[in-house]
Amino acid sequence: MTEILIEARRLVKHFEPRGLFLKKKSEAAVRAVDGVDLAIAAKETVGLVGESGCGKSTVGRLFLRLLEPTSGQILHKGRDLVSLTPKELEERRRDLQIVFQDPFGSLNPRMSVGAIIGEPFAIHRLAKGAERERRVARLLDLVGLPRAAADRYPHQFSGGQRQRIGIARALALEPQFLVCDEAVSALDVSVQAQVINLLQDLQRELGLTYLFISHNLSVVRHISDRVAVMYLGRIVELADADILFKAPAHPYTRALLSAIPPGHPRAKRDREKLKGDVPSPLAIPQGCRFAPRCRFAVERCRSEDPALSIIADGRSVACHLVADGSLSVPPRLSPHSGAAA
Amino acid sequence: MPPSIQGCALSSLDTNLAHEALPERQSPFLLFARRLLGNRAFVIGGSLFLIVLVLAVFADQIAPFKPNANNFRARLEAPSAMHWFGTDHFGRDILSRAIHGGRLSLFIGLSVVLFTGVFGTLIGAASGYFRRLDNILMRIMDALMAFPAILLAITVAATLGASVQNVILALGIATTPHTARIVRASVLVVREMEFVEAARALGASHMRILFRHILANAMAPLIVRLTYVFASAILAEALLSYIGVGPPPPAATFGGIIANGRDFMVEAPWVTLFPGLIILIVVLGLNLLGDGLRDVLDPRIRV
Amino acid sequence: MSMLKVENLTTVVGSGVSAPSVLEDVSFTLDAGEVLCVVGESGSGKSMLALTIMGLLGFPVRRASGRIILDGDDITAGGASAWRQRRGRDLSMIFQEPMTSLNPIMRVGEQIGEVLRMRKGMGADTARRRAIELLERVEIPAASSRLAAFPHELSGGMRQRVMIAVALAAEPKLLIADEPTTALDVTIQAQILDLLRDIQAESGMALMLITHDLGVVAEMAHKVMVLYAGRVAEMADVETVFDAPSHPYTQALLASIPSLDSGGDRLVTIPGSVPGVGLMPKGCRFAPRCPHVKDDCRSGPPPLAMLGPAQRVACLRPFGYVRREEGRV
Amino acid sequence: AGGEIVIASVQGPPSLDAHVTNAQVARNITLHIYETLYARNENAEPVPDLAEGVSVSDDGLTYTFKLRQGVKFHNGKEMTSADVVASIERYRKIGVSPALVAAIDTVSAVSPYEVAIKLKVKQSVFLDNISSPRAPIAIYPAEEAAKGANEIQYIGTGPFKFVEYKPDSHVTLEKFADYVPNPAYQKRDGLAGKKEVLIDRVTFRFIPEAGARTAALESGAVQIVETVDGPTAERLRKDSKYVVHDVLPFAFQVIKLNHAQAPSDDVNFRKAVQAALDMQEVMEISYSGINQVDGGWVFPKSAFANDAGLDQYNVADFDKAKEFLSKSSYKGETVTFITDNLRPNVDIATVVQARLAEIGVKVDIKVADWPTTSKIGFTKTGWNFWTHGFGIEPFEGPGTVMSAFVGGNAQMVADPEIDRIAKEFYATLDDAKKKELFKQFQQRMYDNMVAIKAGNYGLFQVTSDKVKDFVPFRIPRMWGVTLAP
Amino acid sequence: MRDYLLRRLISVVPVLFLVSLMSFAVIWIIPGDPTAAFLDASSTPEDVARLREMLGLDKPPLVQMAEWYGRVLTGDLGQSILLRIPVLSAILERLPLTLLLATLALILAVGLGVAAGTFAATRRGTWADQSVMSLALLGLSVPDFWLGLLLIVVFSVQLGWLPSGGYVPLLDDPLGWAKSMVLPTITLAVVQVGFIARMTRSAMLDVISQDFMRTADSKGLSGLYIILRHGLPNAMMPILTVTGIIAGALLGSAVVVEQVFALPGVGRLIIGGILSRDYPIIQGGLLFLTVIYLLINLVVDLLYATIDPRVRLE
Ligand SMILES: Nc1ncnc2c1ncn2[C@@H]1O[C@H](COP(=O)(O)OP(=O)(O)OP(=O)(O)O)[C@@H](O)[C@H]1O
Ligand SMILES: Nc1ncnc2c1ncn2[C@@H]1O[C@H](COP(=O)(O)OP(=O)(O)OP(=O)(O)O)[C@@H](O)[C@H]1O
Ligand SMILES: [Mg+2]
Ligand SMILES: [Mg+2]
Repeated sequence: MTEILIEARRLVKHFEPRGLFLKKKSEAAVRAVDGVDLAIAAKETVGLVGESGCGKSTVGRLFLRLLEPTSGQILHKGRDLVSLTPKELEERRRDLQIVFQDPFGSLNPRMSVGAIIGEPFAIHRLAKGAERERRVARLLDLVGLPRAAADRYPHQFSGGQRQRIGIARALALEPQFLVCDEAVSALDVSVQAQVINLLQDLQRELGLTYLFISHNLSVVRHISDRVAVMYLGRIVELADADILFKAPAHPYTRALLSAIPPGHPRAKRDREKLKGDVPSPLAIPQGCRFAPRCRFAVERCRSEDPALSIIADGRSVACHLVADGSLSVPPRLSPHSGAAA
Repeated sequence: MPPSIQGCALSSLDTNLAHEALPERQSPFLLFARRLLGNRAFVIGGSLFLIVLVLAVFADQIAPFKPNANNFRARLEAPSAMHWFGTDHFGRDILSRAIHGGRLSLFIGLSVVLFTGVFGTLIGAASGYFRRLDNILMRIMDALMAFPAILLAITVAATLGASVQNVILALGIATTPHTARIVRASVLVVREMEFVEAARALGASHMRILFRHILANAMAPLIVRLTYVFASAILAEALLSYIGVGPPPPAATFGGIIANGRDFMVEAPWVTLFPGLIILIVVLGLNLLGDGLRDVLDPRIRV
Repeated sequence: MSMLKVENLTTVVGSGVSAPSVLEDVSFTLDAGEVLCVVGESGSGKSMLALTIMGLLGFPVRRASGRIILDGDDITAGGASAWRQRRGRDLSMIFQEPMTSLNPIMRVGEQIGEVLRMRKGMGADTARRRAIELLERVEIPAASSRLAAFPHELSGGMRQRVMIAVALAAEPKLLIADEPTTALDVTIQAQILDLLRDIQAESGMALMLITHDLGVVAEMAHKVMVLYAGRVAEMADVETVFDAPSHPYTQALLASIPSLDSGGDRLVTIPGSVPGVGLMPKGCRFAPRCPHVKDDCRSGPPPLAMLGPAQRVACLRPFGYVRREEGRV
Repeated sequence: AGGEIVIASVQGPPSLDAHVTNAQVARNITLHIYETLYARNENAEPVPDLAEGVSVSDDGLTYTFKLRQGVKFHNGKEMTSADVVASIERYRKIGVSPALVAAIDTVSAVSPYEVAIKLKVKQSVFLDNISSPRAPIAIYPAEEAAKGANEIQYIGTGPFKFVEYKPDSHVTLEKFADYVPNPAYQKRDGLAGKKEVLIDRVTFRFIPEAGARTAALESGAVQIVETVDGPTAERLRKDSKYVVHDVLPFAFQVIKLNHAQAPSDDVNFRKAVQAALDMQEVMEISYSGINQVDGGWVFPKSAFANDAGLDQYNVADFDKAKEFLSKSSYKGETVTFITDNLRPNVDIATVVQARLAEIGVKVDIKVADWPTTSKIGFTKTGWNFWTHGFGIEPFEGPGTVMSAFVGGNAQMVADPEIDRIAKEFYATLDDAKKKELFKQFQQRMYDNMVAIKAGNYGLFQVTSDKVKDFVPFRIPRMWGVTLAP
Repeated sequence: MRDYLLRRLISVVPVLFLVSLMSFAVIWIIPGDPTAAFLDASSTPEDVARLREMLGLDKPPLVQMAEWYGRVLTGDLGQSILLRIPVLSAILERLPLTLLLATLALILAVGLGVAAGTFAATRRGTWADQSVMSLALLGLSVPDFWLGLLLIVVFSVQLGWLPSGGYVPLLDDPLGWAKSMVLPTITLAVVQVGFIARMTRSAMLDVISQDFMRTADSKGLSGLYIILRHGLPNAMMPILTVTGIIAGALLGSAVVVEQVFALPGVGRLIIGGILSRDYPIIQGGLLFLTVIYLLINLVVDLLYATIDPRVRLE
C-alpha cells in the first residue's frame, strides 16, 4: 500500500445529552461514531456509505477535527490531530478541507462569491487586494466559473454552480485532503455529473485525496477507489470498490446493494429484503449491531461484537460468520446482470 | 509535492463547465431595497415615520412657537387658527410642544433601540455561540423577563430619579432580555449552518465566525424586533412620563404633554387628545415599518 | 376507457395573461391498473402536475386551462367543492416528506379514521377496525397498538406506511405518489416500493408515481412521462424509454447517471441548468442545453409528435444524438 | 336625614394612627375619628374640645386640664385621665412632631377627670401646640396608647367611628351613635364646637386621576370632591347641581432656598431670583382662579399681617434682577430645582425656570416622588430651590411659620437673626410685642431672602347640591352636614 | 409527564432566586426612605432620624436581607411599613382584583384575537383580512393609559353610562361590579387583542402552508373542519407562547389601568410601595408577581405538553 495520508484509530464520538442541572444519569449518549478505524492513502478516494444517521458525517468532521472526538486518534502525517494546539491546528487546517452537501446553506448569503472564495486568504493573511483578486480568479477558472462571478452573490447561482463555489473555497488553501460530505446529493442528476467530473479532474491535476461520503451507492461506486460501509457508528466492511460491489461480503452490504433499484426495467432482481428499521444510535444492540436485522444471525452474533478483520482480497469485514467461513463470500457477480450493455 | 493550484492547467478540465451564462450582477442590498420599496406596509409606515422624523429634526424651524414659552393669559385655549392644537395650562402651544416632544420621544426611542440592540446582540450572541455562557446568561434574562417589563421600568426610573438618561436605561433594561433571546434563537439557527462550519474548517477565529458569518446572517429578526422596540419604547416613555417618572419639565414629551392635560380632560380635551393621536400615528408607523421589514427579511412568513 | 385523461393542462403562477407557467400544455392518459412514472429534474413541474390534478394548488398558483377527466367525469367542471368531494374518495395522494405530511399532534389512528368517518360515513368502531386492517395491509407490525401512536414516535418508513394507509383508506381510483421514497434510505425505499406495487396490483387502481430516480422508474413503471421545464419532453412505455430514448434530454439524463456496473468512466454532462419559472426560452425549452440545437428549435415549442405506437416526443430531431454519436450511450 | 356621603380624595392616608403621620390626607380622616384636649376653632385659635377647660399655674409652668365627663370611646369605654396621660406619653415617645410636646416635663392624672401637665420652661404657644391638628395629639384609650406606631386599633372619641380601610380604595366611617356633642357649644366651630352627625356613613374614596374624580361627582358616585382644578371649578360653578366652595387661603406656596450650596448661598443671587419672578404668573399657572398674590408670611386676615419687606415682593423686573445677579457670585452654572410630582409644584418649577432663563440663570428641574424629594430637601447638598405648600404652618399661626426657619431647618444654614426673633417670640406672652417681633421676622425673611413666598393658594371643594349645610374648612367636616335624598 | 413537570418546576428556582436578589438590589440603590411618607413639609431632619430608628430602617442592608430570606423561606413576606399589615395579606387582599382584571382582559383578548386572526388567515389577501389586520395594528399602537382617559371622558363623563373608576365588590352589587369592570377590561385588552390577532394570523398562515394541511386537504375534508381540527391546534403553540407573555404584560399594564381607574389592585400597591419606599411591599410584591408570571408560564408549558406530544420528550 502507498503512503498513508490520514488515519483514524479507534475513533469514538458520543454526543452527550445537554443540560447543566438535571442531567439524568440514565439518559444515554448518542453513539454516533463507535470505534472506527480507517486509513486513507495519499491520492486515493475512499467512499463512505451507509444509511442516514449511521455516522458518516460525524466521521468526516472528526477527520478535520471540526468535532472533538470522545476518544481515539486522528493521525495526519503521523501527528495526532487531537494533540495539536490551536495554533498548530490552524496550520493543519490548510491541508484538510471539506465540501458540504447543501448548496444553499454552505455559502454565506451576505458575502459576494469573491469574498467567499477569498475568505481563506483573509483568515490566514495570505493575500490582500489585487493579489487576492488574482488568486480568486484563478480558482474560479479552476472550477469552471467565469471570473465575473466574483462580484455576484450566492443566491444568483444554481445549485451546481454553488457547489463549484464551495469547492473553489475548499481548494483555496491548496489542501491535500478533501472530505466531500454528500457533495453531490442535493444536485439534479444532470448537474451532479458536472460536479463529479470536476472532482475527478481536480484529483488528477492536483493529486488530491478524497473521503467521499454519500448514501448514493452508484455515485460512490463511480468515484471511489475503496469503499467503507458504515452501520450504526461502525465500519462493517471495507474493500476495493470493484470487489465490494461485485461481491459484497457482509450481510448488511449485501442487503444494501440488493435494495438499489435496477438500472433497467428488464433487469431482474432478487431482493434480500431487510426487515425493520435501523436501530437508534441511542440504543445500539448488544453483540453485532446488525444482528437483529440479519437473516444469518446466530447466537454468537447476539452476544459478541465482531471486530473488523481482514479476509481475502485485502478486504476487511466485521462479521463472525464471514470471518469463520460459515458464510461464504459469493462469487463476483454483478448485482444487475441483466442491465443493458 | 502536489502541483500548485495557481499553476494548474485549465485546458484539462471539463470545458462544458466554463463560461456559462452568468446572472446579472445585483447586490443583495439593492435587491433588498427594491423589495422594501415594493412593500406597502413599509412604504406607508416609513412615510408616517419619516414625516414625524422630519418634524422632529427640524422642530426649531417648523414649530410655530417656542415649546416652552409660557403665556398665562392664553391658558387652555381651544384649537384656533393661531394655535392649531390649542394651548396648555401654561399657555404653551400644543402643536409646537408636540413637534418638540416628537424630537425627545424619538431620541429616547432611538437610544433605547441602540441600548437594546447593542446589549441584546452581545448577550444573545454570547449565549447562542458560547454554549457555556448560555445557561447563566439566559437564567438572568429569564429573571429580568419575569418582572413585568413596565413595572421594571417604573421601578428603575422611580429609583434612579426622573431624567432622560434614566428613562432610556429603564426601558433599555426592560427590553433587552427579549431582544437577547431573539438574537440567541437566531444565532442558534445560523451557527448550525454549513457555511459556519466551512469557516471553522478554514481556521477562522471565533470572533470572525461570530461577527462576520453568524451575526451578519442573524440580524433579520433583530432588525424587525428593534422596530417594534422603538414603537414600544415610545409608548412606554409616554407611560413613564404620564406616571411622573419621565424626563423632567419643561421637556416636552408626548406622555408629559398628556400628563399635563389629564387634569383638564373635560375642559380642555385637546391637550390630551392631540399628543395621544400623534403617539398613535408614530407607533402605527413604526409597527407598519416593522411589518414591512419582517415581510421582506423573513420570507418564511411573507404574505 | 382511460381512468385518467388529462388534456392540455396549463398551470401558471399569478394572475394575468402573461403569468409564467409552471406546466404548459400537458396531456396524457392513464388506465386502471397502470403505473405512470413522471420523471424530471427538480423544478420541472412534477409536483405541480400532481397538485393540479388533485385540485390542491394554493395561491398564487392556479390552473389556467385544460381538462382533467377522471373515470369519465370532468372534475374541473364542478368547481372547488365538487373537486373536494372527489378527494379522499376517488383521488388520493402521498407526499414526499413523511416527516411533515402527518399532523404532528394527532394520533395516527385518528388521522386514518377521520377519512373513514367523514368520507365513507363509518361509525367510530367500524372505522377503528378498518384502520387496523389498513395498518396491517401496509405491513405495520402490532397495528392495533400503533393506532394511539403520534407520528414522531414512528420512524420515517413507518410514517410513509401510515401515509399510504391514509391514502388507501377510501379505496381511490387514482393514487398519486409524489416522490414517496426520496426522503428514505435505500433499504426502506425498497420496502415501500414493493408495498406500493403490491397494493396497486391487488386493487387495480391507477398509480401516478412521481420520481427523479430513473432506477425507481425502471423498477415500477409501465409508462413513463419525462417532464422538462413544465413541458412533456417524451412519453413512452418504460422499455422504450430505456432502450430507445428519443429526446436529447432523455438521452442525456440516462447517460449522466453513474451506473453500478461501469467503473470510473467519464460521465456525460448536460451543460447549464434547468431554466427557472418565467425565464423560459421561447422555442424548445431544452434548446439552450441541447447539443443538437438548430435555429428552428428556437422558433416555437416543438409539438409532441408520435414516434411509435408507444412513444411520443417533443423534438424536431429525435434520435439525433444517438445517430451522430453512436456508441457513446 | 341619614344616608352616606362619599368624598373623592386624591390619595389614601399613609396611616390612620394620628400620632405618627402629619400628612394632610391622613388628617382629613383622622380628625373625624379622634379628638384632642384642645382644638382649633374657625379662626385657628385653641378652644376646649375634650377638655372642659384649663387652669394655668401662676408661674405658667403647670397646666391642669379638666376633662369632660361621659365622653365615650368607640369601644364603649368612658374616657378618663388615664387615657389622656397614656396618649400624651405615647406622643412624647413616638409622635411625629415632637416639637409639639418638647416643652413638657411630666404628665400626670390628678383625678379621673383631671390631668396636670408640667412644663420645663414657660411656653407662649403651649396651648397652640396641644391643639395642633398637624399630627394631632389625639386621645386614644389607654390600652391602645400602649401599642407601638401603627399598631393600634383605630378607636377614638370622635363623632365618626372607623369601619374599614381598603388601601388604594377607600376608608369608611360611620356615625358614632353614642357620641355626645360638646355641650359647651351651640354650633360647629373649626375642629371643635358642636359636632352633631346627621348622616349615617361617610366614605373617603381615593381617586388619583383628576378627570376620574370629577367624572365620579358628575355621575353621582361621589357627593363631595376634596379638590378640583381651576378650569373644572369654573365649569362646575355654572352648573346648579354643584356648589363650588372656595377655601382661600388654604396654604402658602413657598420656594425654599438652600443657603448651604452655591449659588443660592449668596443673598444677591437669592434676591435676583425674587426680583425676576412675576408672582401673578407663578400663582395663576399653578393655582388658576384660586390664589392670592400676597407676600406676607401670615394670611392676610391674621392679626399679625403687616407689610414689612413687601416692597421686595413681586417685583417682576428683569433689569433689577440682572443687577442683583451681577453683584452675586453666580457664574452661569446650572442651578437645581427639586420638586415632588404634584402638578402645581412642578408648574411652579417650570415657570421659575422659564423666568430665570431670561436673566441668564440655568435651572435644572428634578422631579421625584415626595419621599425622594423630601429626603434631598432636608440635606445640605443636591439642591438650590425646593417648592411646596405650607399649609398647616400659617393655619397654626406665626409661631409655627417661624419654626420652619429656626436653626436653618428649611434653608440649611441657621440665620442668627431669625433664631433670635423666634426665641423671643416663644418666650413672650405680650401680644403687641409678638406682633412687633413677627414684623421683624418678615422683614428679615426679605432682607436676607431666606425663602421666597410666592403667594397663597386655595382649594376648590365641590359638593353636590344634595349636600346641605356644608361649610368649607381645612378639612371637609362631615358633622353638621345633611344629605338630601 | 410527571418528570417533565418536575423538571420545569425545578428550573424555576434559580430564576426566583435571581429575582429576589434583583429586588434587593433595587432597594440598595433606592434613594429616599419610607419615613418621608409620614412626614409633612416642615418636618426637621431630627424627626426623620427618629422615625427611621423607630421603623427599624437603620440596620445594614445585608442584615435586612438575611432576615428577609430567613422569613421568606417560612412563607412570611414581612410587614408593610406603611400599612402595618403583613405583606402577604396586603397582597392577597388585592390579588383577586388584579387577577380578575387580567383574566377578563386575557379572555377577551384571546377570544377576540384568535377569532380575528384565524378569520384573517383563512381570508388572506382579501379586504376582510386587511381591515381586520388594520384594526389589530391600530389596537396594538394605541397608548393604553390614553385610551383609558378617553374612555372615561366619553363613556363616563359625556354619556354617563359607566363609572369612571372605583371598585365595586361583586357580592355587594353584581350589576355595579360588572359596570365597574367594563372600561378597565377594555382598556387593558385592546392592545393585546391586536397582538394576539396578529400572532394568530401568522401562526395560522405558517400552519396552513405546512404539508400536513395539504394532506388533510387531500383527504377531501371540509375547509372549516381542517382549520378547526388540524390548523388551530397546531397554531396554538405560538399562540400559547404569546399568551404566556401577554399574561405577564397584562399584570404589568394592570398597574396603569388600576391607576387610571382607581382600582385597588396589586399593581397600585407596588407602585405605592415604590413611591413611598415601603421596601417589604416592593420586595414581596415583585416576588409575588414573578411567581405568578412563572406559574402562568408553567401552565403554558404544561398546556404545550398536553397539546403537543413532542414537547414531553424534550
Ligand atoms: N451535534 C449533535 N448532537 C447530538 N447528536 C448528533 C449531533 N450530530 C449528529 N448527531 C447524531 O449522530 C448520529 C450520526 O449522525 P451523522 O450526521 O454523522 O449521520 P450521517 O450518516 O451523516 O447521516 P445522514 O446520511 O443523514 O447525513 C445521528 O443519530 C445524529 O442524530
Ligand atoms: N408558489 C409558487 N410561486 C412561484 N413559483 C412556484 C410556486 N410553487 C412552485 N413554483 C415553481 O414551479 C416550478 C415547478 O415546481 P414543482 O414543485 O412542481 O417541481 P418538482 O418537479 O416537483 O421539483 P422537485 O423534484 O424539487 O420536487 C418550480 O420552478 C417552482 O419554483
Ligand atoms: Mg450526513
Ligand atoms: Mg416536487
